[in-house]
Amino acid sequence: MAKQAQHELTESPAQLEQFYREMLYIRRFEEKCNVAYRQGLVGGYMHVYIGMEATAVGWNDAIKVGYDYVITAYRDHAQPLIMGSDPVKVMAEIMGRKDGYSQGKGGSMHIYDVENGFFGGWGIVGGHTPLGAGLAFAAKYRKEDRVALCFLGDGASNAGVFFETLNMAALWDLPVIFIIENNEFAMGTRLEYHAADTELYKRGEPFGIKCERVDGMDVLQVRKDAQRIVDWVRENQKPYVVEIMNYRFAGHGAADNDRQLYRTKEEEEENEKRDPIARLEKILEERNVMNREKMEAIDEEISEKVEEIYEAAVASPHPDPSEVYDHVYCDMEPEKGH
Amino acid sequence: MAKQAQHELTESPAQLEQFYREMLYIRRFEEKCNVAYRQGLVGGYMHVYIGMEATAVGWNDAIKVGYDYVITAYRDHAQPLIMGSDPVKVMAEIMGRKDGYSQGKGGSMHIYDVENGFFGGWGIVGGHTPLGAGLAFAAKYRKEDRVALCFLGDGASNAGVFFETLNMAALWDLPVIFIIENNEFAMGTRLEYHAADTELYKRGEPFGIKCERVDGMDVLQVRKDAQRIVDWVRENQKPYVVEIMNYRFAGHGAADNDRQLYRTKEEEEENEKRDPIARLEKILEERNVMNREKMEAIDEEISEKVEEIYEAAVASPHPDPSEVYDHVYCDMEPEKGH
Amino acid sequence: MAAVLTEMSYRDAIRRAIVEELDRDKDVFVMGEDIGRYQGTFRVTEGLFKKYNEEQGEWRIIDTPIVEPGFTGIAIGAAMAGLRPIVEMMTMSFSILALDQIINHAAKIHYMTGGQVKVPLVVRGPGGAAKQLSAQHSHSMEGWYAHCPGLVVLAPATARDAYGLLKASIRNDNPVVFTENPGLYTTKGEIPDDPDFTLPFGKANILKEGKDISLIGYSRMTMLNLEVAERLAEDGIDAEVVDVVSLLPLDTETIFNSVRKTHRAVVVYEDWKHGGFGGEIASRIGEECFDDLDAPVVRVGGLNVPMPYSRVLELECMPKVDDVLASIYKLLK
Amino acid sequence: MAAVLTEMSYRDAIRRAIVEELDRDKDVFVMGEDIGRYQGTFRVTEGLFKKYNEEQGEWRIIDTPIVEPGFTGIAIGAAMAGLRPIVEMMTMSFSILALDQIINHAAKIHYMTGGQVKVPLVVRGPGGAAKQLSAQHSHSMEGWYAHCPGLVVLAPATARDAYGLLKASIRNDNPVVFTENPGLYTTKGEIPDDPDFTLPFGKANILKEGKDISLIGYSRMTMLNLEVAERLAEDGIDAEVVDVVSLLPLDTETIFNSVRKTHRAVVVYEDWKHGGFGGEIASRIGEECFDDLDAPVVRVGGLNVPMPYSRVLELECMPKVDDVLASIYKLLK
Ligand SMILES: Cc1ncc(C[n+]2csc(CCOP(=O)(O)OP(=O)(O)O)c2C)c(N)n1
Ligand SMILES: Cc1ncc(C[n+]2csc(CCOP(=O)(O)OP(=O)(O)O)c2C)c(N)n1
Ligand SMILES: [Mg+2]
Ligand SMILES: [Mg+2]
Repeated sequence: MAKQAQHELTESPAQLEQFYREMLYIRRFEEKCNVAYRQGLVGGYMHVYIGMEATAVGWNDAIKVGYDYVITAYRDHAQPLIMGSDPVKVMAEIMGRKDGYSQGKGGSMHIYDVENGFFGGWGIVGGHTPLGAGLAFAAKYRKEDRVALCFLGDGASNAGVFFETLNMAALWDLPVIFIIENNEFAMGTRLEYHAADTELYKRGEPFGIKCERVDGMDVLQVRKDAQRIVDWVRENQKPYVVEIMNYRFAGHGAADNDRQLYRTKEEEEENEKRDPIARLEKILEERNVMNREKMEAIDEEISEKVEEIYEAAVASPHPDPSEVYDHVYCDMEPEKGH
Repeated sequence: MAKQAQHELTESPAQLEQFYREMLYIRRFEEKCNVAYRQGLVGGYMHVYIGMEATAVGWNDAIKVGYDYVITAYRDHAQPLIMGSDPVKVMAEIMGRKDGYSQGKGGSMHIYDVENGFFGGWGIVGGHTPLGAGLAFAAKYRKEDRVALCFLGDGASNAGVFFETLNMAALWDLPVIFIIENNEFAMGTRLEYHAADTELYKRGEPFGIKCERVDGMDVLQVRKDAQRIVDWVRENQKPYVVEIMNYRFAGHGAADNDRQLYRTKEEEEENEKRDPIARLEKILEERNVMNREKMEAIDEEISEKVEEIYEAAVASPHPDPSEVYDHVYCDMEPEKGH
Repeated sequence: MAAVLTEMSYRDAIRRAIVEELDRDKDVFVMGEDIGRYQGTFRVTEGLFKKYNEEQGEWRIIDTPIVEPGFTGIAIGAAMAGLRPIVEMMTMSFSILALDQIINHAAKIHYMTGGQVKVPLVVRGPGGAAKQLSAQHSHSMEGWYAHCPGLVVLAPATARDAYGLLKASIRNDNPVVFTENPGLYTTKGEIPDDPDFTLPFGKANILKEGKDISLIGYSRMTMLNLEVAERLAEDGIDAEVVDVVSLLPLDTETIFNSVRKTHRAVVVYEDWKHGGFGGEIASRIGEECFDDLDAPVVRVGGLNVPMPYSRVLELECMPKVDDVLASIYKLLK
Repeated sequence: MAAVLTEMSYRDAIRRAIVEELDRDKDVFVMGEDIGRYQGTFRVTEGLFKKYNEEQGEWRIIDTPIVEPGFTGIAIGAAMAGLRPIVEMMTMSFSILALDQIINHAAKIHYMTGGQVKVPLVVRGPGGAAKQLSAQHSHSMEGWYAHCPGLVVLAPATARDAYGLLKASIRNDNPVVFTENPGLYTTKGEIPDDPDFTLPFGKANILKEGKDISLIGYSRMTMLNLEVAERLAEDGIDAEVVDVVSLLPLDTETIFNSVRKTHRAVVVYEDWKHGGFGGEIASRIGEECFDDLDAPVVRVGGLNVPMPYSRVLELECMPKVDDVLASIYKLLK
């Protein structure tokens, strides 16, 4: 099982506050996305990160944002928010608006902010894992010391292309970290029904890749593991496999209203006790970093900010139908018409 | 490394002679195929099994031929020969003749003798591994105690679909044995250039599959390992991964005339000392099973038989052009014409 | 002896076909992602896991990991040994991962083995765009499949056809690719109350007779064509609606006979226009009905762009009634 | 200033293009199975590993494991970060394993990112049947690729086109699928001695002018059409040979102009006839040149069967000069 967290008092109060703000920001943003979905402002498939916030926050703090590469699957709202992307452009993209990062062409599953090193945002389960290795390949090819973080789900960790990628990442010493977010479910299928051995970190072993399982619900521990691993990979120029144990509190996607088909209410309640935000709140209090009042104030501040983001996104126009032909090619026009 | 063989005197003289005959039969048959290829009687890609004979012979002796399932890649002449298939139909297929197992439609890479449980004969590297698991799936579904042997190459063991298959084979407890024939090369690419960790048996580990590396050049040891593993799988109804260390003496395919691009002459000579046939010959002498004279007589007998097979295959007519439409569908005609 | 008819949705018709065949033949089983305990993303397999696995204690409804190449391959192997797998693709878009298994293996096995091995496999699932699923989830794959000998490729538009053809597919010894459409699942039709009702492959349907122009399409576009025909009727144009149903084998006779009667044809398909299956149909008509045509055969297809997320842009991509009407009026001018 | 010309084979022209671009731009690299130390199965990359990796100590020529999905994906990721990979498929048949990466990823990335990311990737290799490689190794994939917006799809027939277009492809920021043909590697052509010689996409060539009939094809079939034209000339029929070269974008103007002149067209393609790319070309001509046509547009394609091993049967499958002639004489009757 995941190693137990031992909280050494190394984080500064400012840092702790930052983690708190980031996690809360993701939480409130995602809740707002759920509202937008119910209002019909968002269509298609939308997957929120509620419950998993500590993972993105801890790892993001360990990399050089804007220099290192980050790539994930379709559950992709959290990363850009804390990497310094324009949140209105994120929300607008989720709503398919002109001001979105992809001008409404990508939607919730396909968010990219390449200037900040965020490479999306991919819909084919497992399909982005070689892309992550490819980003690391480019860094190595150019003799830069960038590191690539490639997030994937427990379900995705069964995909053949992921294993092919692990082999090449090890064969060519690519500086890529595969972070398997084991949230215990692949859509409606429990871990034990899709993985023959549920210790997913082991998948690095046959390729001689360093690998381990870590906790993903305590942001301080996540941050420490992340820093240790990122530094090691940058230093040693080799891949790494991390299995991070978290849990999604929400359904698989916004359209998943049948959570009871694959898990019980009791199980959900039990897991809510692991809530990374509540956990950090306890620490903040214990360490006298802030009191409940301050937390509520921060929450209010963030909620207002999210409200503003939402309003700005809603105010963004829909793309003009003529834009449908933009960006099919670089410097070339596609053939038009039905 | 592979476990050292300890020859306990358990095999009967008749059994030893049988192994000798089978290996020699494969060797002479394959040599004749090479002749046929040079004569222009065989086209396309043809891959012979020279040097690897002990593997097929040892494993074949451990299964219930005609009941258990056997499947392999394109290097597929050996199995049917010793499973009791009609050798003329094998050779005729290699030559693309009407009397071939597929009436000339398959060729060297696609030999099948389904009555004997031999399911081919596949050209896409790694692509047949889920089929092998599927055969085992059928056995389990029907509650039969058949076992499926699925042979694959070291190169094929990198294929994503193989890992996907391993996971499901373990998840569903399928009675399939994956026999990775590590002959040290994937076409012109050495093992260490294609596999990050060259101990390929480890690929079963992340799925909790029992796995081991064994020797593939000593037919007696192969036979023992095979029997132990086949019995275990039949008994326990679970998959198994075996990495068997052998070596191909020939080029990758009949068209590969550039072996020196990927291995030295010295290396080849060194490996020829591992010749499974020469090794068994030594044992036959040591154990007084037969002398050199007897061996030569057997060789002559087999060579004559192979000559007859060859003649019969050459005498087989080419398919009639009209047959091109046969077997596109069962019980349905395809649309005809250019 | 007229069969009793029951009205049901396209989705329920498919489920009924599966259940009846599961009951009829123990060799039939269902495999796919989230099809068992989770009841299927589009709920086609609702209730099956409970009935077969839980209540009857059988191993018939099999939830798989998300590995299209691997589980499709296992299904093919099982089919080679005589079982009759029904593989659900959560969406047909994902079957692109399994093409090597479906095309290089399933479709060619009977041929490569010289008839020794049969592959009684059905690969089914919703194809084409749904609503804002974006570029990677909105593929129409049927045109690619229809290109591959050894396969049977069906794209029924009505509940009745879906029912009769799926049952025929499950009983058939050839690999069948069976494309449904998210937009059709709730449409209703009448299904004969006859567990042995099946329909033959390679049979197009005339859903509405007409004499002025043939509107040719399949799957959801057939429903669009029915709407187009209604609009044309308002203008006094009597359109014939040809539902192709079976892309491989293709019922050219029904298509040609329609065109020989109407002398005009429009081929409508949702897929990307360039290189799509509409080209096959149109060029066949052009070749075989040359002297019968009073106007060029026109194709109306999806825009040649990856499917965008925005609903505004997505609607722009798919052929709409007005797009078809515009082509027709251009033609009639 | 007329360029100096050097005669060389199609294979050497491709290799020269690769070497020149590797020398010109450090971001260009080559990746594939057995392409380095083993020099490539079809020897296209001969000498490259020695020159770049061994002599120059660079990491430019990269031997991969046999994992088409994985290494293609890595190349795409590298391209997203600005490198310019040339991926060799040992044969295009194997690219079927990488379709998810090529279609669902490479082709759509520029669009899905709203123009943020470019994918300057070239996927190249021999397509179509060689000689007795059987069903799993003889695919023509170009028709499928040409169906996918976001890709450029080329199938040059001559050494000069291969040279100029491959250089253009490597320099271009879009993903390009570049289909060669085993039967063309030893054919010769004249190549301009100009390291900056490139050719534009979307340009068909008239390889022989004529007034009686247009013979339209690409890749090896263009060479077949030149033979057909010679045979027709013996009968006093003056055929025009249109080499399509670029399937996406498609140069319809050159094709239409030819047909408007000759009033007759035959489209020849090696791929399975049903659902193949010839349908796209033929239906376009049918739609746009309706009033110019004196006869139906005829297609001649590969037989609709998996490719058999036997040479007798294999030859039966591929369009031959006599097959094209037979269609033409039927047409002219
Ligand atoms: C190849 C493919 N098959 C199926 C799907 C449908 N699908 C989308 S997400 C998902 C579950 C993935 O689970 P996991 O990898 O654990 O990620 P999580 O959603 O838990 O973050 C499935 C089956 C898909 N997108 N791609
Ligand atoms: C998917 C795919 N890619 C490439 C090839 C070409 N190819 C045929 S055999 C081979 C080497 C396979 O090596 P290995 O698996 O070790 O088997 P061996 O030939 O040594 O028996 C390659 C690259 C192929 N047949 N299929
Ligand atoms: Mg998960
Ligand atoms: Mg090998």
